[in-house]
Amino acid sequence: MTQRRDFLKLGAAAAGASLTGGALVSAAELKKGGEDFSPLSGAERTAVPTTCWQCVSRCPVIGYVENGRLAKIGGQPASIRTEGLLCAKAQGGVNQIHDPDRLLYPFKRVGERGSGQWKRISWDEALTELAGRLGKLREAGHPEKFMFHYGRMKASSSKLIKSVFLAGYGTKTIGNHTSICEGGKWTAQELTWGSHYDNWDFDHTRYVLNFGSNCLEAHTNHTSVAHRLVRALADRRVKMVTFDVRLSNTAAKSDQWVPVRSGTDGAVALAMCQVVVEQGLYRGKGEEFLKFCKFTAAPQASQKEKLDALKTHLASYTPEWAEKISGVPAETIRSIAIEFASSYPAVVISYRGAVAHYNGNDTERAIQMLAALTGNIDNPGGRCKAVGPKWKYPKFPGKKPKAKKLKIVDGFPGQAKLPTHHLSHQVLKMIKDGRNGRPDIYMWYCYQPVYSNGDVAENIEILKDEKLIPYSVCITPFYDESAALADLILPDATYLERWDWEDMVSPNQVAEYYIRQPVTPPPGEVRDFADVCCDLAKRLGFPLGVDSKEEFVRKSCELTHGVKEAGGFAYMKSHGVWHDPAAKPKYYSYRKVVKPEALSADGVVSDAATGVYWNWKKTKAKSADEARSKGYTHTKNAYKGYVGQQIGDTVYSGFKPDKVNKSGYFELYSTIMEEKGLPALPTYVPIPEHQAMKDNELVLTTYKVAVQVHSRTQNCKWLSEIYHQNPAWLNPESARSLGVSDGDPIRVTSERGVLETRAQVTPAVAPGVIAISFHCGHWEYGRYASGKHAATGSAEVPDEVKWWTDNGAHPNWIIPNRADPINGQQRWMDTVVQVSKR
Amino acid sequence: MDEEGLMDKSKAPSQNSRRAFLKGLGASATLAAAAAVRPASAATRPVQYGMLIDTRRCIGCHACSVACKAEFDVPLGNTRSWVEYVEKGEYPNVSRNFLPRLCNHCRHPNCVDVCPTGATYKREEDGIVVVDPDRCIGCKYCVQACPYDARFINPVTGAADKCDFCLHRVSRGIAPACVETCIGRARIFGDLNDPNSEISKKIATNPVSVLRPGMGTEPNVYYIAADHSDEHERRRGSYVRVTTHRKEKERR
Amino acid sequence: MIMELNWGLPVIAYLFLAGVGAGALTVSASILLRGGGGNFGGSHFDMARYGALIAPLPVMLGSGLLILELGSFHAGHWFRFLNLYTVINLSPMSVGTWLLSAFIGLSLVYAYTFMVPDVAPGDRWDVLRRACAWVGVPMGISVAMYTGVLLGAMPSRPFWNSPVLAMIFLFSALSTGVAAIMLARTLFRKFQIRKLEATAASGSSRRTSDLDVEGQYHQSGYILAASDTLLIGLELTAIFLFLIFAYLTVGDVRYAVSVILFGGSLAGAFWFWVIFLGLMLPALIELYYVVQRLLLHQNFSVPLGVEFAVPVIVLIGGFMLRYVVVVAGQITGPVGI
Amino acid sequence: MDATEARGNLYRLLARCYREAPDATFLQQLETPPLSKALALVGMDLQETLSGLPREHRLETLAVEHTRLFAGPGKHISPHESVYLSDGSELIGSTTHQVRRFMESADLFLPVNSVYLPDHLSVELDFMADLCAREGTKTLQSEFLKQHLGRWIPAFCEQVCEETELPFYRALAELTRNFIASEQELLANQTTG
Repeated sequence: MTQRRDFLKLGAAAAGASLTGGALVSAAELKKGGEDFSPLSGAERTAVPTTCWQCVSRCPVIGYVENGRLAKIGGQPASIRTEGLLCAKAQGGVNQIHDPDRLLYPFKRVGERGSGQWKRISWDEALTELAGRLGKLREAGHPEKFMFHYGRMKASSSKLIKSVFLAGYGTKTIGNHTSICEGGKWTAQELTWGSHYDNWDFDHTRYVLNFGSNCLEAHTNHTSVAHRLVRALADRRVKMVTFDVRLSNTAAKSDQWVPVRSGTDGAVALAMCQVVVEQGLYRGKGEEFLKFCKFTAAPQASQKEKLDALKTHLASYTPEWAEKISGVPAETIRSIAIEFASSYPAVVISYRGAVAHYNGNDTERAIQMLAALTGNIDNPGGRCKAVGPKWKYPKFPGKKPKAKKLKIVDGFPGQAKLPTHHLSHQVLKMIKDGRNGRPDIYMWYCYQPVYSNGDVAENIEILKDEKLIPYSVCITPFYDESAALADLILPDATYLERWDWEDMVSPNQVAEYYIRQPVTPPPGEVRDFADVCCDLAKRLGFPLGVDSKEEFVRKSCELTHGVKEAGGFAYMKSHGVWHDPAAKPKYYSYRKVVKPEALSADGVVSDAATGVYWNWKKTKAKSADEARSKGYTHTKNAYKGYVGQQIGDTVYSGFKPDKVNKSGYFELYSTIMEEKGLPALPTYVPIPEHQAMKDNELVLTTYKVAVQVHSRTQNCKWLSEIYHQNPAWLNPESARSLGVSDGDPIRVTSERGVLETRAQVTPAVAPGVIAISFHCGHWEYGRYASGKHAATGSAEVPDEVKWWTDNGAHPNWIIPNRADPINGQQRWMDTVVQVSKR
Repeated sequence: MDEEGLMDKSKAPSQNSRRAFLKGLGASATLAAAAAVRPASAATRPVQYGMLIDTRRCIGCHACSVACKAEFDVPLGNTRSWVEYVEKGEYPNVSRNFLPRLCNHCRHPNCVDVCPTGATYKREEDGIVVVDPDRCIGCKYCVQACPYDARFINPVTGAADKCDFCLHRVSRGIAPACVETCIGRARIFGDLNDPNSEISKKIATNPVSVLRPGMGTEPNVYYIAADHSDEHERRRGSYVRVTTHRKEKERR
Repeated sequence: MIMELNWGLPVIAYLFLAGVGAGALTVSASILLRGGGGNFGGSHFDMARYGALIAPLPVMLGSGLLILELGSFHAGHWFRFLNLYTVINLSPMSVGTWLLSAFIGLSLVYAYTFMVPDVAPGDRWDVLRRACAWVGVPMGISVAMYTGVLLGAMPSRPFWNSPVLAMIFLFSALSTGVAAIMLARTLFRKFQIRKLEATAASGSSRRTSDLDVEGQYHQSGYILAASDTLLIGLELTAIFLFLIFAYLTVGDVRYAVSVILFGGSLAGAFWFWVIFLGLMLPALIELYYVVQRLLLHQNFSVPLGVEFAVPVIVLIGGFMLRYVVVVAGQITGPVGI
Repeated sequence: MDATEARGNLYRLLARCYREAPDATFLQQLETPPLSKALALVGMDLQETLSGLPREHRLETLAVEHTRLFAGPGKHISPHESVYLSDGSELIGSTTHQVRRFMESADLFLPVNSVYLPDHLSVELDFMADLCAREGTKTLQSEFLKQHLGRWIPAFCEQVCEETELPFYRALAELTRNFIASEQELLANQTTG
């Protein structure tokens, strides 16, 4: 009897536990992916685990191959980031391989540059010529005259090409594209909490406050983040408020869309900080976090001093003040600030809508401040430091030459005071200017200098000029607007035909290791450029130690802790992804106390001015004395020697700096900014061009949609079929005052030129703004993007697959390349335009 | 050398195999249904597959549309599965809702009623409405009859085509392609006749709706929080814009 | 409105041609059965003969066009349409296929009975001819109506989804059938008159007439004109019912029908080509001549131009009716989603 | 030399012409009397077609034109059956696979690292040449022409004629078209007879 009663007790107790899924009567779950079959023959399609590269999110995927042909790309159910889900863009990747207009051979220009006359040449001919030119520069002691400019290059591709090949060659004249992407946001984060990249912990948050991010359509970690946000909104009824000039799909899924005047998000964020401080809403979690924040010049200020400094700084930033600037009612600002501050954990997110402005740097810093004041930094449910895998890889064998560099990647002197991610959009202008030298060889890889930057007409003019750029090389799988202006085109493999290890951050704070492998062999004479680098290096006499990227990836798998033990390369090839099942999500990394032995290690000194412990030997300082006398802040590369931050009596690992010599505090008071003559605390600066706008003038804003990445997916027929036109959004009020009706052809004029497009009159955009997506208007890039191709087909099978003829208009023709004066971010959202009916 | 035989091998999977496949599936689907979907206690109950789309979870990302396009290599200009955007309101009170669309696998499919050759039929074993491309003559009667514009003539096969709930996957115990990929996990697929299936439970406990109930077709695709607004509402003077993302730009 | 028509010109033409053929056969058979042949010196028999000879041609032509429009045909499966004959079900198209096939067979036999040498009322083919006529009347009506049922069977097409549509198509088929006979008669006018002369000379006419040959010819047109007027009247009544019921209801049908009402995208085509040119104008012209005989007992006589023009505009109107209906049905749909 | 061998040689010659632009050796071979005379007989008089080109630029001009017509970059006339026949307008389309299967059914395999896809015009022509070199392949040859080469060669060649600015390639395209047409006729007679 006793036993019977115990059973009952157990049964009763178990009722509280979550036992779903075990009972016999429950509906069996259908398997979510991992397999696929041909709907025609029923035959199973071969599954090849690999990694997407349509956008920077780089999601693990599975390629399904049928009869030697990639039929479909599906999600990777084993991925802890995507949980097996996959966006439209990733699935449209099938079209990349099958693009009928892709490049299959190396081509050499004949005739005038840009005249469109080409000769197919062999790889040997191409590489002999290229190696000849590269070798000559290197032997002449001018490796820096070889400029390498990349758009998308990450993980193993970046390591092998940049850290091994280019380092082995000796050039540091390397351009990237971050400043036309999100560089401004990164710099602001480097100034506040060290390394860049914030992860938004939607899995644990209770409130989402969004400034200008469209993460449900496009984001650096799109699918991984989007599915978690939806889960939070739908399953846990998390409230979300979005500030944006436009009703993006993200704004549409938010509980509240708050239209804001273009470039004034910073004012709203500061006013919210003011409300939080004034109403004492920082108390609790925010107060705890204050200890790790720097709000004053003095490193060891007391809690009270910090608060006093804050109150003084924020005093004028009232919601009423912000209402005048942003157009958002003061009451709205106040109530959202209160909701946000009282919903711990809450996450404030931001992206280009808020940051790609003249004042973007401090907008992002103000947003960081709002997160800090409410204690939502690196906590479950808040704004977290990114966690990604740490791959080890084979280094350049032997001694690297001392690298040289042309000073053309950081813009003109004084153009941006802290360009930690360079000024990619100024590179061509710098070349034209010529004062800091010009490259003899300008090579670009996975990049579209003509199309992706503003000032398109000028880009074309410079790239065309053989006096400015004597020799140009384009590495791309597709003939695009920029390739048309190259001297040599090398056909690159698409991402589905090459090897890589990958390292995107995890939204769940647990690192995921994954690789990319070819789903089908590259057609024609297509070669992965990293393999070409191995070849080139051999020709130039500095072999890289690996003969191919595959070898590089294989060796990396054997070198990397965890992956190696799991089964190394063979495991990764068959599984695609790996994560440490024992790993716990990483939060509060800054709270770790630095071990005493680390502080007494060789070369570690403490810096009185900042309270930072640092190892001068890892910096550019020549001696301990030099280090001490110059101090942490003023020693070049001091951040590389950072060990810990003294707060009170304890040395914490704190917020480790990257790229700038900031302290280990969460720096809202930035000495670095102060020394550059900039406001130390986050400050609102109005956008000069927007202050004296005439009645007929609008601010042009650009955006992305869910089915396209900026410039490299328009050749995907399945994607362009869904999105191929980009009419300009106009608020009915603006339209009325301009005399424009829905569907009217319009002319959009900026100081740079005129864009002809059509109007879409919609209340989904704020008055005073004209919104044009920047995916369309290709004039090369194959039949689906531009419509350019020779007629094909016999009478029997007519060529009528592409049913749309309007390929949209590209706004970059009329957007100037202008930098945020602090971090150099391209100011995509600031252009003032006039609109008229055509 | 048996050259004829070699010729045959050189052909792509033909429509015949598709037909044989459809037929062969009859048996296997019943098996799968019995083994995987139905509880043992209700083994005699026929299966009616259905889908529930929670539009609150739909972010309009078109992942489903492209998944479908890839799964079946649907020729450009045609869609088995698509997502409509419904934008409405007056500034600043504006909304944009998303309405994923596919064949409803109706209980009373008008397309089946009008088919003169019996090429389209509702499978008894799982309630999926399918088209046998070898029987279909492409008369487009079903295309006209479908109140949901879910059908088209496939230019390659010359036969009517539409969503078949990924029968080739479902019969092997794998979710339809659109369900697998849905970023918002907005789609729930399962047996509507099983009261314990996830879909049945969700339908029982949520306010749901179907499209065009007045047509009397009794759809088996249900929606939670669907926005039924239509451009016809513009007649009242309010702003509604429906974007279908299809070659046929207007909803019909 | 950017929309592809699933059913385009071939289907429109088919609906029209099937109507003409079915109408011609029905009218021919009715005349044959009613008049027995021989009235007015055999001119009724000749009218029946025109109808019989006309009937199979447009129906076969239309059916051929229908096959051209099939998706399977476009994809190179030339004979897949034969699948239609492997099934009998309640699909209007399936019923229609069998009906149409039977009709073509019957109309060919019926036509044959008029093609034998020395064809005359009461010849040795008379029994077969009459048998065909007995079957032909209901079958012709069925074919004429089924085209309307075909369109009307779908709630998804509110414009078509009306029983009245079948009636409109029936009356239109009959009136275009009459028009086809009238046209044939006009085109073979000389032959007709020669025959009347021959009959008069032989004196074999059952009933003596005080009319001259020309007069007799005209007189024989009276029955066609009168019945055409009546049919057009009925058709207008049916269209009126169609419109008024659509107007008096709410929802789908009302919105759908608004495309042919004032301001609708097909209003011009409908009101000018169908109502005015195809129905009102011929009806008024015919009435003008018919009334003279009916009320004033004058001889029925129509100028040659009018005799030719009236059936032509009736036929144009009949085609435009199918055009407007088929297009309107496809560019409209149910309201709401 | 028997007729089949001759046919095979012509296929081989055409394949070479479409694969890459002629180099000095190849051009010289073409211009050597027996061959050049034979070419002139079928309408490809090299003296005439190459007469407009200055000798020192001949190779370069031919290479540039070959690139523009058949390789790209950008707008070109794709020499791949799957692209040309709008098989979903895809490179490596389902046609590519069908051609590969066809070749494999004849026990002929494309090298693993082949630069050219199975449905590249030069590979299809080479395949016909390989078949010609083997006994008892008439039916295969005829089927391949029917299912593949013959389906796109006429339209393809017509477009080359329209597009090209060099008489050499116009003559080549015309020669190809006429040859394939005669082949179809020949094989139809032989296999049915």
